[in-house]
Amino acid sequence: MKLIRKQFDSLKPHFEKGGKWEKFYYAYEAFDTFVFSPNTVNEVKGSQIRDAIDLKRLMMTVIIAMVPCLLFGIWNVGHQHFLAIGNPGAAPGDKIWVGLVQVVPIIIVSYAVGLGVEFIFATIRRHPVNEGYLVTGMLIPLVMPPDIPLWQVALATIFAVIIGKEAFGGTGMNVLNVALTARAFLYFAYPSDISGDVWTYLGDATPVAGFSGATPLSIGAASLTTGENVVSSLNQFGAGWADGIFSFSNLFFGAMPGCIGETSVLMCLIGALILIVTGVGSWKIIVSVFAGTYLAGLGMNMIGANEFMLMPAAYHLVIGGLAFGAVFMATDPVTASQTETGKWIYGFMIGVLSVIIRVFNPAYPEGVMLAILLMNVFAPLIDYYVVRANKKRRLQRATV
Amino acid sequence: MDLVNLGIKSIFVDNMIFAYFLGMCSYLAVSKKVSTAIGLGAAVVFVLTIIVPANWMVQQYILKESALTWLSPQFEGMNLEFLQFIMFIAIIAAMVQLVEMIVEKVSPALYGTLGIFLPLIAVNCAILGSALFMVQRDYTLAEAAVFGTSSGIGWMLAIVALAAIREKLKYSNVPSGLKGLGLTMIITGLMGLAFKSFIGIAL
Amino acid sequence: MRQSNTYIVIFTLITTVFVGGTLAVTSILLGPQQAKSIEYDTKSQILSAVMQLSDEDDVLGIYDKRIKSLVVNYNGEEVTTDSKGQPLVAEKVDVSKNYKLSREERLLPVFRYMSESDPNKVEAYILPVYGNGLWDRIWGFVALGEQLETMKGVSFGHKGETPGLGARISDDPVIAERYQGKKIYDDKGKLVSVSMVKGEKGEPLDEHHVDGMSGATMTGNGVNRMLMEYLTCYESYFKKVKSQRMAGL
Amino acid sequence: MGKFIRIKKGFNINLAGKAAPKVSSLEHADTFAIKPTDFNGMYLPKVLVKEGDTVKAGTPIYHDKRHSNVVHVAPISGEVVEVKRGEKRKLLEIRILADKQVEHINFKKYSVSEIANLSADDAQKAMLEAGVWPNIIQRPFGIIADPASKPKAIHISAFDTHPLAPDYSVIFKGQDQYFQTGLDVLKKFTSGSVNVNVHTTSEISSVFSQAQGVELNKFSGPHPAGCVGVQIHHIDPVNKGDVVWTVNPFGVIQIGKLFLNGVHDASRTIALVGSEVKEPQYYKTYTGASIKNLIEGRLTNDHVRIISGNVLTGTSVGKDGYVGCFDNYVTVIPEGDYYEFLGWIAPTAKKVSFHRAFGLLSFLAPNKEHKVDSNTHGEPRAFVQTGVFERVTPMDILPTYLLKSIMAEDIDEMEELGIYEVVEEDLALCEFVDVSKHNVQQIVRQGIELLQNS
Amino acid sequence: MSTEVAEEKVVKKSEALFSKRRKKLVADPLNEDNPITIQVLGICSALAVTVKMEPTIIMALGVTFTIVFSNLLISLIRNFVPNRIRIIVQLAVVALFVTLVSEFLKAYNYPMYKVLGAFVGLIITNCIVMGRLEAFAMGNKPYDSILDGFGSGLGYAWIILAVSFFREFLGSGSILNFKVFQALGIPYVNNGLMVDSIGAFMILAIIIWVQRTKTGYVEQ
Repeated sequence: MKLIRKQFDSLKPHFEKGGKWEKFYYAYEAFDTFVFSPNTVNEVKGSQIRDAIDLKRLMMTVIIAMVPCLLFGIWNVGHQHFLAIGNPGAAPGDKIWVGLVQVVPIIIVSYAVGLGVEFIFATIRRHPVNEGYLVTGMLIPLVMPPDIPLWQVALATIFAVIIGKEAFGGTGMNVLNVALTARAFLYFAYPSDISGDVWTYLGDATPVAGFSGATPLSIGAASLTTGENVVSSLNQFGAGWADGIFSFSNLFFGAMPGCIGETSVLMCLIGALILIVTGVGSWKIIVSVFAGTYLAGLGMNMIGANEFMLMPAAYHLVIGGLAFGAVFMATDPVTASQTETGKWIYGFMIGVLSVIIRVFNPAYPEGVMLAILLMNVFAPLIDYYVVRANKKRRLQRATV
Repeated sequence: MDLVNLGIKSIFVDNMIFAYFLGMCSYLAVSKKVSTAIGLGAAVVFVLTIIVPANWMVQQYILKESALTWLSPQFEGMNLEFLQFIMFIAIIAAMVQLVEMIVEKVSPALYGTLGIFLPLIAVNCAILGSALFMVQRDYTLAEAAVFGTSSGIGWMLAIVALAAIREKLKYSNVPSGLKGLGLTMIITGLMGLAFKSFIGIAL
Repeated sequence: MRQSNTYIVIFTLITTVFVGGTLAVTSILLGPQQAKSIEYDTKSQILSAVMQLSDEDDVLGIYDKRIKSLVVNYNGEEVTTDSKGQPLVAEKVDVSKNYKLSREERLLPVFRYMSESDPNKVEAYILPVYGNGLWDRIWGFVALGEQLETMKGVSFGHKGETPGLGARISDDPVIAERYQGKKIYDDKGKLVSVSMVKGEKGEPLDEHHVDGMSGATMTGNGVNRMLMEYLTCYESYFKKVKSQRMAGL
Repeated sequence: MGKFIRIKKGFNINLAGKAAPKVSSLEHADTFAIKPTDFNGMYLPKVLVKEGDTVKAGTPIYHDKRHSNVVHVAPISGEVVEVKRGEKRKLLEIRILADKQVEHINFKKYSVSEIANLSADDAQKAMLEAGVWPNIIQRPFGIIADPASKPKAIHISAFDTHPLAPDYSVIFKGQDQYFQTGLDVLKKFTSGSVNVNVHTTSEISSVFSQAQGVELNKFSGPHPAGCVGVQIHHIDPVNKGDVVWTVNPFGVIQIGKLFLNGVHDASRTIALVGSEVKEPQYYKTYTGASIKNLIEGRLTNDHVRIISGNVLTGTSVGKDGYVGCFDNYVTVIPEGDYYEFLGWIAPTAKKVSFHRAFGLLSFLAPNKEHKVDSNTHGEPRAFVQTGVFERVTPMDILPTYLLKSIMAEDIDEMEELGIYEVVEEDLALCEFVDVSKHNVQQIVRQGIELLQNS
Repeated sequence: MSTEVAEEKVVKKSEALFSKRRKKLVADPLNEDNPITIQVLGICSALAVTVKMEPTIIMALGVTFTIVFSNLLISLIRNFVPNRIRIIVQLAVVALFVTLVSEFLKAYNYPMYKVLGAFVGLIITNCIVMGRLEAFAMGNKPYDSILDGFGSGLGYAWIILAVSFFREFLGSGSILNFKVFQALGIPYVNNGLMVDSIGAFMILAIIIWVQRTKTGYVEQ
């Protein structure tokens, strides 16, 4: 350890003011503080001790909460691959291998490109490299289809980091969730690679007879035209090559096609547990998203104008990326509502809007992503009114 | 039901700002504080509600081909559509003036909040744009009224949300070249991205 | 002086007269040219269903030579005057307005594309179609062969379909090509139209289906609905033409 | 009848090195110092003595140019040895070489009945003259009360919830009579109530519980329940235009002593606490005692940070410094100027944290006493609102918004968000828990100064 | 009053047709005082029509025509316009020229007329036009007003042309409808976002970013 420290110490003067690499100080700082917690002490006046937490550790906690989703996702990509080519009995090792081959490059591209942009901006704009990207860099791969072209991942990352974050002044300032911005970018820029039958990685193999790359959401949306009962369509789906793939229990467990990290509600709930226990993610938001979704689902049942509306409300909770969005996207402290009252409204509206978009907007069955983006836009307004209520209370108190 | 649908469509889907970029000048200039944004937004809703149906009348009974037959059958086939722009803009300007005067008389309180924004509105492209779209899309009078109001609401929603975001961003360290207009553009673009969730919604 | 009411009124009057006069004169002078432009536009759209037009082509000339138009109603009868007794011109019929009416009330233009060698022989029937895509309205022209069985060509237009997905119906010439030669009646003589399937396989399909557009199923459905609806509207006319032809033989 | 208020939000930082309830007397210190920097909002202190002058306890040393009637006096008798100035000739401290025996200036003594009949003006005059006035701190702003102001209430927090805070029943033992007299005098200044706020969870010292003629309010819950700002917020909040006074118990007692004994009595009991102190306990000395004298031979090692006051709001004074005039204790913690390999990720139960983020296990053993050093544990970053500020601020105030409005220098917004209700100590916990490592207390003071100067 | 006029005449005589001041009238709006990126005017139409370059060129010409001639006309009658109704007179003059543009377009380029739709009419409310009339033409001589209008028009034109260039190039892979990538044989996937309105905001924001960083203009 001391040896490494010495290396850093000997390099440090070059990066400090007047050093030959002065420009790159913040790049150096990022590496240094990554390896060693800095030796800075508190100022003479004010708090003399500080909580042991820092942004890095906070972000690390979120990443750890995502690990179950990631691991499951890697296995699932392989599993879906073998299901689709008619070899469901393939060895777990093979499945994981296929998954790794598909997923790891996406993660590498996401981190390499994203951090690259961060370092360039840190150097040009002379501000510290922020840890925020640690989480974003992991979220981006998890919301991508398994066979997304890598250049698109790179492009989306660049767009999201520059336009979605750096333009606002960096971590903590952005208005829209950066990972969702990346996904929305792809969704609108290259729609053919992120919608339709892209959720199963096939590679060069020919799919088994009867294979369909549909997702539960597309089945739901299709029911609008076919008028078939959604639940029975879901239960019948996959007959012959993947029996019961969309049964309720499997929808919950998550061994089905979808974005790399978002298929399994179970894994998302484990993540949610980690976030809630550690207090890093707001339980209010998670709970209110689920509540909003469920209640909106019930409301739809009551209207019941078509088959998709009649789908039992509980299904809304397990199909699509709702759980993943609720746990990892909606809780992003920067873009969520920042007042405690606001969080309830914010989460609830995400849930309601998700269901509305799913049911009423045949073009975008994946309503969660757009619902969160939309509420990101309105979160400052919610906060504005919550803050105003606080001000009003103060003012009224004065006049009483 | 069709009217409700049209209303929702005009507020969210065919949003004046995100889909047609109309009324951008005042949208960019008057979105620094939520309170003023609400004032301007309300004024736009108010004026649009009056002006779109008013222009509908003008279009229907004066400008359209053979529109003047209600005066005398000899006007059959007469087409005054080349006067459309000038008539519309004149009506908008006159109406705004009138509204200003009436509001000042009837409700000084309302005038206090809306008054300063009303003159701004005559040159707000969202107003003229709505009038022209109304003609292009061949709305009925009821549709025109709904369209006017909900276009205004959509515009108001956009400017108020933007103002809240900009208030929040007061504290951030934005690259200097992007300060103000540039960043507002980016925010508007990203807001448009989020608003896309409504595109295609049909009730 | 400049602020007095009389002055303002006079100034306003002069301005109004000047502006109105200028505009009126322009409008009258440009009127014929405008009418011609609109005519050119409509006619080239109609022709594009059966032929590739280039800028050099004398659209109006070709049109005059090759197209004979008429208007029919839902029952397949030719209509020559509108509700007010004015003579009807097929090119002036507003399809979008008629779309709002019930099928039975619609005026349905037919543009007959005559053979170059025999001006009395119909080579294709060009029919306007209109409907809703995923986002907004879509429209186009469908050309049927002289037997009114197969599609000779289509041309579509759209207002707001997703670029790269649904927008391909007008941007991507491949889509229109797919319709060529497809049959609209099944073996039993029932009108089944031609439908676009879900998903893009890149494989040839049977004679009633065309390959879909990846990621644009909803637009495809819109096109399918539009074709089916309008072919149904014209079905009586088809029957009539066929029976006349039989009788003629 | 007083109120009972239950505080739920907050956090008790459980540190090692609590003082044992043992009071020793200290060998007489060489020097004492009085520091204008202990007072907020000091405009320009004007020194009234020269180096070499001899002073008695109660001799005026300096006053603020803007408030020349509020004099600050010597706590003990002796010779002025140094008038220390810093950058831009800012007056830092005035050191007095103390006599072995403290000589007092004799002010007028009052009997209990005289006090009862004393007018507010006369009482004020006596207090100003004897230099006990600076004990009265006014809200908003947390500055020395303007003698011309009329407070709507007076608040006295009779307990301290800061980490390692001394037990008031030890340090104010036997001062019942003076405390009561102090209250009687203070009551003259307000038409509103005088509130004495006590904590329910520890045994209330009779000094406070027997107080007569005041509102006795009871509080329960974690820190910052003991901060007087929090208490005011729950009893009778400060609105724009309001003025309230706060006095700490030492100040009340000093006022009482002035009227009963006719002297400026700066003798007090202070505690030496913290993980680096061999035997944390209480010592008898005077206001402004030198640190050197206090710590000599009582620390376990040399690499320490010596804080006058507590670890949240105190000032690092160094070995050559002096105890601040409002501080009842000195805390000694390890200096944290070390690098730690992968310190941001390594799991640890040793570091204390309000959070339970990955690897921070201190929450598992809430009763364990922690040894905490002065390391920042991270680098300053942009504000990320994790909602944690709200969880340690038991007031109907939105700390993050308030802080941001201060940073944006938006005065209207600050007023509306409640800047009048807070001083640094009320939001000190925010500074502690902040993941972005902002200097919250500095920001608060900036805001207050902005407001004062506007 | 009369002396002022006399003075003006003297200045006029000594001033060259393209004096430095007059060149500045044209050159300033191109960059340092650009109507779109610096003065934040005329954004509406700058964004709406820029999907392809062709309609953008038409729009740019239309706006430039309108500014130049309305500037000229208003400048000619500036001494006769009653102050109370000057805004409405300005609007009428603008509307006149916009209608002319629209009528001509309808007659000679009908497909473009359809593409631009309502946006031709919206030139009336393009704040650049009104802004120049109010700020310049009302107080300056005809020739200067023409130059000023021309400069503003060009400043507007190059920005929207730049926006449309990127939008068409990235969104449709073509320049002026010429399929560049196809011609070069490079496989290119069109970026749908660029065809969408969102692309316009982004491109304009980036142009503003680059342009303001270069000119060093910072908005307060």
